[in-house]
Amino acid sequence: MLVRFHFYSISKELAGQCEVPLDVPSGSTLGAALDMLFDRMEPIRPLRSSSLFAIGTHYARMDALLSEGDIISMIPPTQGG
Amino acid sequence: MLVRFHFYSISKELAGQCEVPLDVPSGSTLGAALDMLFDRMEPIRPLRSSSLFAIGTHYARMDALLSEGDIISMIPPTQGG
Amino acid sequence: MMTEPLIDIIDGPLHSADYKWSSGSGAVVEFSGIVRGTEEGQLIRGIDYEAFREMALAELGRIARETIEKYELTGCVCIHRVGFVPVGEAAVYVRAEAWHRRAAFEANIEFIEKLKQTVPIWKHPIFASESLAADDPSSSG
Amino acid sequence: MMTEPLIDIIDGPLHSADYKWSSGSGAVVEFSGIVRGTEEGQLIRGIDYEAFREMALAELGRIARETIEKYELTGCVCIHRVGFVPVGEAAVYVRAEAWHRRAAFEANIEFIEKLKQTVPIWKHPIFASESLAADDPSSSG
Repeated sequence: MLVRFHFYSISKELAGQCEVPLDVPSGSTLGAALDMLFDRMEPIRPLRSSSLFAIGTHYARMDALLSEGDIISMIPPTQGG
Repeated sequence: MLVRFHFYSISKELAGQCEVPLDVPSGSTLGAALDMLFDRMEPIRPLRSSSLFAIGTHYARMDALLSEGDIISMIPPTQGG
Repeated sequence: MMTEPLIDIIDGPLHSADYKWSSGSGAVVEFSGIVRGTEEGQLIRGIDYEAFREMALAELGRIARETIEKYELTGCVCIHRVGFVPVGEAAVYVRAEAWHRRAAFEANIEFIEKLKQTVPIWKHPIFASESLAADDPSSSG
Repeated sequence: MMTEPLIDIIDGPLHSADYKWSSGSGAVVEFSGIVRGTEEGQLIRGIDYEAFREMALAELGRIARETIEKYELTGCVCIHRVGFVPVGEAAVYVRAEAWHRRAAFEANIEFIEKLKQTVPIWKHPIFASESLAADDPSSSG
């Protein structure tokens, strides 16, 4: 099934793009999908441990199950305020 | 020497006036002048212990020495803010 | 150079936006104390504030200078309204400006605590019942 | 009835006076976070804020509702600016309204702490040197 990764700020700069589609096995967890993503995209690997991830507009845990069409956002440390 | 007492809020209401002149001996302390004042003005006596007193625009201690023409303000508990 | 506070006691509505903040501030914390609709459980129309004006200004200035020094404020404003202040309007406004927000918050909280303790201002609630009586022609003659 | 927060992410200057306070508030505490003139010791012209807008609005709303409930707020406003914010202008504004001032202060402080932790907004400082280079015709071609 197809999911999409969105990048912001430093993750966008290092990815060199703001969006990446990825075909993942049905029933994948967020963690499994991220493993696939980071295998392919070496430049953003150093940000993984400091980033949070959202499915849609909610922060999600690594064991969250993905659905077809989910948008997964990579959220490097926030700097609002 | 002549000094003047000014009253505000509840002290003005109980005194029935906003100002009282008083002739006190030269070299009187604030405490001595207040003893004279409260001897004369029974209605405000209950407020003495809860009030502060200022000479001019500064809070003063009971041993402060008064000068001719001083204005002494009786400051019941404040309620600003 | 030490920041100079802006202190005032005014007779009409308080417009806090009239007081521009200082350059060099990273955090601006503002407090407005609003007249509430009840006093001691009874409905009121507003509060009539009485001040010993010269001393209130002097005390506010003293508190402001102490607070500026302690918290290294880049700006400090305090405006207290006197006379009748209707329910829902601000009676007092305190602003603390600093490089960092923590200092601005702490300074503002401390300013108000001190203001309540020593600034010679008093309040006289105007109860709804009073006003109704005064507005009622049948009770005036 | 629970107080509804007013949350927004805007592209232009922030005018906090546009947001009226609620009736029933006794204390209004406002925080404005101002863009400071330096970043990591270097002079800047301003900060370009980037947001994941839908999620930032959702997170701000969640924080606001939690804060309203915890502190029994009578009003809550949070506006964050995005895009370029020049030095000296507010990038963020948080207001907490309550019956008593202590709740309003604590709510505001906690709101900003949480905002900084979880709301997906990022800053990109625009250094003075960058802008000068860009403005200099001799370096443009």
